[in-house]
Amino acid sequence: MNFDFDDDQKALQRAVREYLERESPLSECRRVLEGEARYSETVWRGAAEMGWLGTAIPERYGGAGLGALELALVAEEVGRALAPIPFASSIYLVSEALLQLGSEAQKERYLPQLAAGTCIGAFALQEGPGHGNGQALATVLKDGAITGDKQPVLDGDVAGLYVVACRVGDQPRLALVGAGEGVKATPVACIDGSRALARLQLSGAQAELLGDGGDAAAIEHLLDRAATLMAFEQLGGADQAFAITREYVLDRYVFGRPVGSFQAIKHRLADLFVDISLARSNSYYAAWALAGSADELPVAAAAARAAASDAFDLAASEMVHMHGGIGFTWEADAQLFYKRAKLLALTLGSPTHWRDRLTLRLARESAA
Amino acid sequence: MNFDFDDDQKALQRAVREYLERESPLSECRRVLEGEARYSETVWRGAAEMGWLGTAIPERYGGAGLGALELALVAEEVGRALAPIPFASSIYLVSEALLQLGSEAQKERYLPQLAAGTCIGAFALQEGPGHGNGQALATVLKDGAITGDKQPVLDGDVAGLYVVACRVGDQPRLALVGAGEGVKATPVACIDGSRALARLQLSGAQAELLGDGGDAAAIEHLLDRAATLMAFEQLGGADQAFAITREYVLDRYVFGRPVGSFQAIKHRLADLFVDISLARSNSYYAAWALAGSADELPVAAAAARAAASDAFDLAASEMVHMHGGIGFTWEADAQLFYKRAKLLALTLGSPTHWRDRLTLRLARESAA
Amino acid sequence: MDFEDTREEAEFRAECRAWLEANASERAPGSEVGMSARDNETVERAQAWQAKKADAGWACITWPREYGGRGATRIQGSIWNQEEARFETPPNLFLIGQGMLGPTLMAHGTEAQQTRYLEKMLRGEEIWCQLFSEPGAGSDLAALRTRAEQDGDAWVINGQKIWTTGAQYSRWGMIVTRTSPGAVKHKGITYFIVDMHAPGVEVRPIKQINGGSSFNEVFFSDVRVPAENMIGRVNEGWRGAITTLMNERAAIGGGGMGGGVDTLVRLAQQVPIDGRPALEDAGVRQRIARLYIRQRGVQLAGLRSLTALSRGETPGPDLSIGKLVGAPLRQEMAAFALELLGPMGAVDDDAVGDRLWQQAYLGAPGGRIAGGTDEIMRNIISERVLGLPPETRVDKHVAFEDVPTGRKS
Amino acid sequence: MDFEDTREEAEFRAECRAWLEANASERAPGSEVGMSARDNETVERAQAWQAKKADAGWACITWPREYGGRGATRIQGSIWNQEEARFETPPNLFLIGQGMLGPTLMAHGTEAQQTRYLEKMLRGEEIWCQLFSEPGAGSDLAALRTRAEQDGDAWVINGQKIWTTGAQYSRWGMIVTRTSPGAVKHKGITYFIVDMHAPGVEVRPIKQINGGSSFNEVFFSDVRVPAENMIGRVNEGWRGAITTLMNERAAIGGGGMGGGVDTLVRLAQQVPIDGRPALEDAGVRQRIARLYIRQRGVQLAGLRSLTALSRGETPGPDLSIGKLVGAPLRQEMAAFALELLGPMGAVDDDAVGDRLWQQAYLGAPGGRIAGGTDEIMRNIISERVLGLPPETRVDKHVAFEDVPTGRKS
Repeated sequence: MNFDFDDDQKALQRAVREYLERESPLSECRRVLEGEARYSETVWRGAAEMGWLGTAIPERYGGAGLGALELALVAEEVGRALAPIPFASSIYLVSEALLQLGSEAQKERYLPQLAAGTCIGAFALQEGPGHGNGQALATVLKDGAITGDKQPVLDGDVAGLYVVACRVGDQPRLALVGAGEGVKATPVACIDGSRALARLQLSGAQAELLGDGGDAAAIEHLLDRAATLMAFEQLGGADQAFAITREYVLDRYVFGRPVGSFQAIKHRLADLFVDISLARSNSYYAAWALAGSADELPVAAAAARAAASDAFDLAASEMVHMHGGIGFTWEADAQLFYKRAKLLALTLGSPTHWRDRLTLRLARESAA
Repeated sequence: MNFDFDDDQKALQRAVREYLERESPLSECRRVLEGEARYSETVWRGAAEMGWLGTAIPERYGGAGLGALELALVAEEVGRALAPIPFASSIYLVSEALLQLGSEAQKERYLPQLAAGTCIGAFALQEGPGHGNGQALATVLKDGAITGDKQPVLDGDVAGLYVVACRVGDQPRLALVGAGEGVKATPVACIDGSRALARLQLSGAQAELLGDGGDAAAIEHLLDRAATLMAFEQLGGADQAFAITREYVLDRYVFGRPVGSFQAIKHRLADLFVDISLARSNSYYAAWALAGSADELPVAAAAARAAASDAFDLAASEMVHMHGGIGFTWEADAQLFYKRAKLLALTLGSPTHWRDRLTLRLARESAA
Repeated sequence: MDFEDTREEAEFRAECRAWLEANASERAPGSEVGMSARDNETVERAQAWQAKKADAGWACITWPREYGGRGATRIQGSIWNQEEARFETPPNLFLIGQGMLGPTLMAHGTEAQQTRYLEKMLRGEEIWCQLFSEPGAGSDLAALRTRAEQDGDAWVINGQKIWTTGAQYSRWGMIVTRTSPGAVKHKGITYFIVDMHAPGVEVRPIKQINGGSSFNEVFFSDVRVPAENMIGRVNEGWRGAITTLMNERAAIGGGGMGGGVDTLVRLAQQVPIDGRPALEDAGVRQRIARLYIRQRGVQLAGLRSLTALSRGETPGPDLSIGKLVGAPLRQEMAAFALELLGPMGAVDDDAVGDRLWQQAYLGAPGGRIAGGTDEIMRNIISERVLGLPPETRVDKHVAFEDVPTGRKS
Repeated sequence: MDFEDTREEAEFRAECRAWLEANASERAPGSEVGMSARDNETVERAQAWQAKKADAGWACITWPREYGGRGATRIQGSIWNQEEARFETPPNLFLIGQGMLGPTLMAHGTEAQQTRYLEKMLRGEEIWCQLFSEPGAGSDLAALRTRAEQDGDAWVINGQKIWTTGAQYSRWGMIVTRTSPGAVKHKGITYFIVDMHAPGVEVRPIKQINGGSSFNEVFFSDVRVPAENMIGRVNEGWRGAITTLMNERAAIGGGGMGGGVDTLVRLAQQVPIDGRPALEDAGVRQRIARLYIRQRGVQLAGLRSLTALSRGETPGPDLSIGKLVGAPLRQEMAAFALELLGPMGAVDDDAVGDRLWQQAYLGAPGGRIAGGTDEIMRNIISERVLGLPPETRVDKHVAFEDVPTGRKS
């Protein structure tokens, strides 16, 4: 029994954190928010150069050949820095999809580009409001041509490679689509302007199945994997929001005392700290399952993702509130966390969605 | 617009409160809890003599001929005193059922006894664990004979008259059953030992339809009426639990200060006070609807009942907790509220059940 | 108990409606009355509508007749507001003046001040703003540091105010200043009327999370205020400020961004979860019901206050309750709506949708701060309503200049 | 990161299990290890089992070898506990002594005390209780008023203790007393070992909400304690008491009444809502998921502490978290189960059901008080873990006898 990361893993995490503290301070996130770019190319390039885009991609495809635990720690740091880069889309989703389902030829073709950051991937699942249902997808792949209207697609307008959820006949499948004719990605304004959101319109675009296209279970497994990694990104964000808020309430005085000396504030911060700790424990377990115990993953991923979504959401909203008036200004950094937390919670399914899956999976285990 | 009770109504409420403060102090509730009686016959007899069992029963049937608003205020006082009497069963449920659905002969026969307290009524709906579904009732009425197993039935073993939910064919109906052959009521221990709970076994007992027996909608309407009155009983309990707790935290010192001077306690009491106030507003509105605006009742009753259940439950649980160690002893009065709150919340459907109905009814209105 | 109009109320309502029907057109469903203006044209439209109401006797109807009102009851005031809200009208830019500052002048102003300012305030000819909060004095208003120093027959103001609604189009402001830093906190404060067009007054808009700018910072550099503009006496301004704050709580409430629970019900009927309308999900129904109970409870509590007020009783704690419940409720409703929308909840784009809930979500944190934070409301309820002991105060018996302020105050 | 046993751990687990299999039978699913006894026969069975373990070297395995333990690591201790829990054993009546008081004696006791008491404690020959709380000193333990006064070579104790688990069958108790009321609160406290069979000790059971009596009041009337029974020095007992409390937090946790989330899932599969299994209701699924995340999070946090402990690191805040989350969680789970049962949730009758959740609901409030209230846990986390400022103390620099106590203290 050893419930901790090992020294090499921690060293990697430290290196990523130091890099992002230097190259992706919150001002970089704000630069993208202010509309000066769709994502931070400098940070992206640096990440590629340091090799951590390909953390979990095998060496033969140009990656570092490390595992899911290492990738989870990188994700946590990306979240802590609110790095404005298409990391989740390109890595947890598209690279992972290729690794899990892609044919050898597809892996050889795309993974090196994804690891090098020269190609950005985006995952196109959603088709408008509500929560998806694979069976009823309107996007159709037939005779190598795909047609459909996917929105929102995170990082859709900065990507060059899409993994698209579609139907072949009445079966849900995943397809690979590159930029080209019949592919139109239009930026749409996002509640978190520091991240690129898009609408992806496919009209007879050239497409191929990802490997054999997978099935509903394979897609679910992919989402479980991405959800676990996303949970770490949220955990990093929650931790940082908490740390900044703690500093603030110690420094800011009201009625002649630090804001953080009022019991109402102290107890809420204690509760928040507890929520983040519980999310962290659940997430660590999910990472372990991701790294090797597939049977444990469905329950663990759902628990981690729901807990981490709620923890980041609450941390960000307490951050805004406990900063008082300044907290809801554009100028303060609290907004960056408030917006990112909501975007991440809405991407890949809400915490409510994951809680629902969690109980269904517990019931399945209980029946088994 | 006048959102308040009038002076006569308030005078009635005062009289009931003074009577119960005198005749039904918490020691009376405890006496029943300790097993010395199944309910307080003294309090019951006094209530009958003062005429408030028949508050809403017309004068021609031996009642006081007042209305639903007056009855709601009496219910609030019964709740405040934790009076250990079968008031809800005999009055909100059985008397109301007779008034709403009974034939003239049934009213003439039973209402005077119910108003005089010489006959106690009980309402037998539930058939074991879970939340009822009228369509699937196992209790069957055929050729004047009723057979089924109802539990739990509040006040079932002290009652002489039952309104029983049953099926005739596949239609849900209400039947009237008196004590007699084929009627067996067995006391069962209740989580709140100050109230009588029973199992009612009917084996071919003589029964007649209540009026024409009603239908699903009529039963739902009856439950809405009872729920509104029960909300007032819960409101009274919540108010009293709150008042006692407030006194306690002012008097009890810890770390050289009153417990009630700690911000964590202050803010929680503020939140509780707000919850009780919101439940009160919703309940007043439901009472007004009960007294005359039938269209408003379905939504208002569901909102009142869910809010009041939660408010009493929270008030009682905060009461126990804020009394510290003494709060979870048998000797302290906090337990009386903790147990009563839970019993009332479970009787007639949980707050979750009523919230579900509330939204369904809002959606129906929104569609209309 | 009766939630319907009495005969007199129904007659009054009909009278209001008749005038409104003759002078305005009905409001489109879903649109709301604004509270701020982005351009001069809007300000002028708002002023024109206010003048029209004043000419017909429908401005500030609850003000006493001696100040130009019609001495209407609170219930009549509420009936007028309900009716006016049914019609398309320009933003109401006068609420702070008419609802908070006017009543303060009536209570604490000199006759000369009342004569000079109240009529133009009522007619909307002059718009007013409230200069209270500062970067280091929000919840703890009495920690304000903006100085006023006497110089001959005038006072000279230096300092910075923040969260000032409408400063950019206000003609006058009411400002609390520190005139005696050696006195204890609440005893060295003086209240003035300040000319927003005076030299040395600079207004800068504050951009909020949602990109809008409903608030301003206002900087004062050697701004001269004549002594006759003092409200009440030197160093006794805290009393007047309290009057303003009491009226603030009465003026706030109602409105707010985002739709109500009815809008959420419709959304849940339209948006799918796993291929079925979200409303068929029992968890969704639970959340809607919880939101409804609170929304309806606050509305009804407002009616209870109105009943109490109409009898001349002191209003209960319902106003603080409304603020404490309402502000987080709006945030929660918006968050829930975004969740119902699913990933599309993250789209905040005019070209794609109405942005109703996105903007409500981004705007909601402000509602939990402005006009008293959630925590201040809980303190007020627990101390003033429930009679629990006040917080231990370390700043009460020392000179203001000696109160600890930490690094960031 | 690895949640499986290492090879060494697996071997140790096999060793534990082999001995247990040879000496006990497997536990029926759902049954739990008790923590108290209602009759002498149970006490004797518990003592016999403890002696058997001691003879084989399986008692207090994490105690140092010099005191009769086997110097096992925390992880080994945890493995032993997991394995023992799989077997049918009598109630563990020794936890307070072995987990809290023994370690205190090791740290603060004299060699004579250690020799006299520890071995019999380890073997279960003598059961111990902890005499800390008083009617006016619970969360605020240092407010204790039980007096000890010197009389020749002995001390004489007068006063009342409360919430004493196992007092009725304990041979010895460890008691904190006030020896200098003129000193400030924490400075006038002395810690003793007291003979529970001494004249003047009277034990009265306390009946709880759920009808059970796991706790006692203990009254002391002129109880004489020899000076050699003092732990540490006069007026310096607070340090030893803190050691005991630190070990308390390590000893509590785990266990508790009622089933786990798995039991709730099964209940939701069986009980109907509107004719369908409750589990098909999405709202039910939401609530189960929320409960699971917390239950699982606490379990996992416990494993994280264990990892830290096994490396010789100071345990993190996980123990306080476990208490703060676990106690309300049990109450919430029980309340949810009752709701699933519907009106039948109100039936608390042996003849009808197992009363599992009813008894859990009635017992749960105690868990949120005993061993540190929710509020004390939040104070600990916010102050000791997060470094936020402590509460303003009005009782810290005055003589104990001058501390305000209100009417009911």
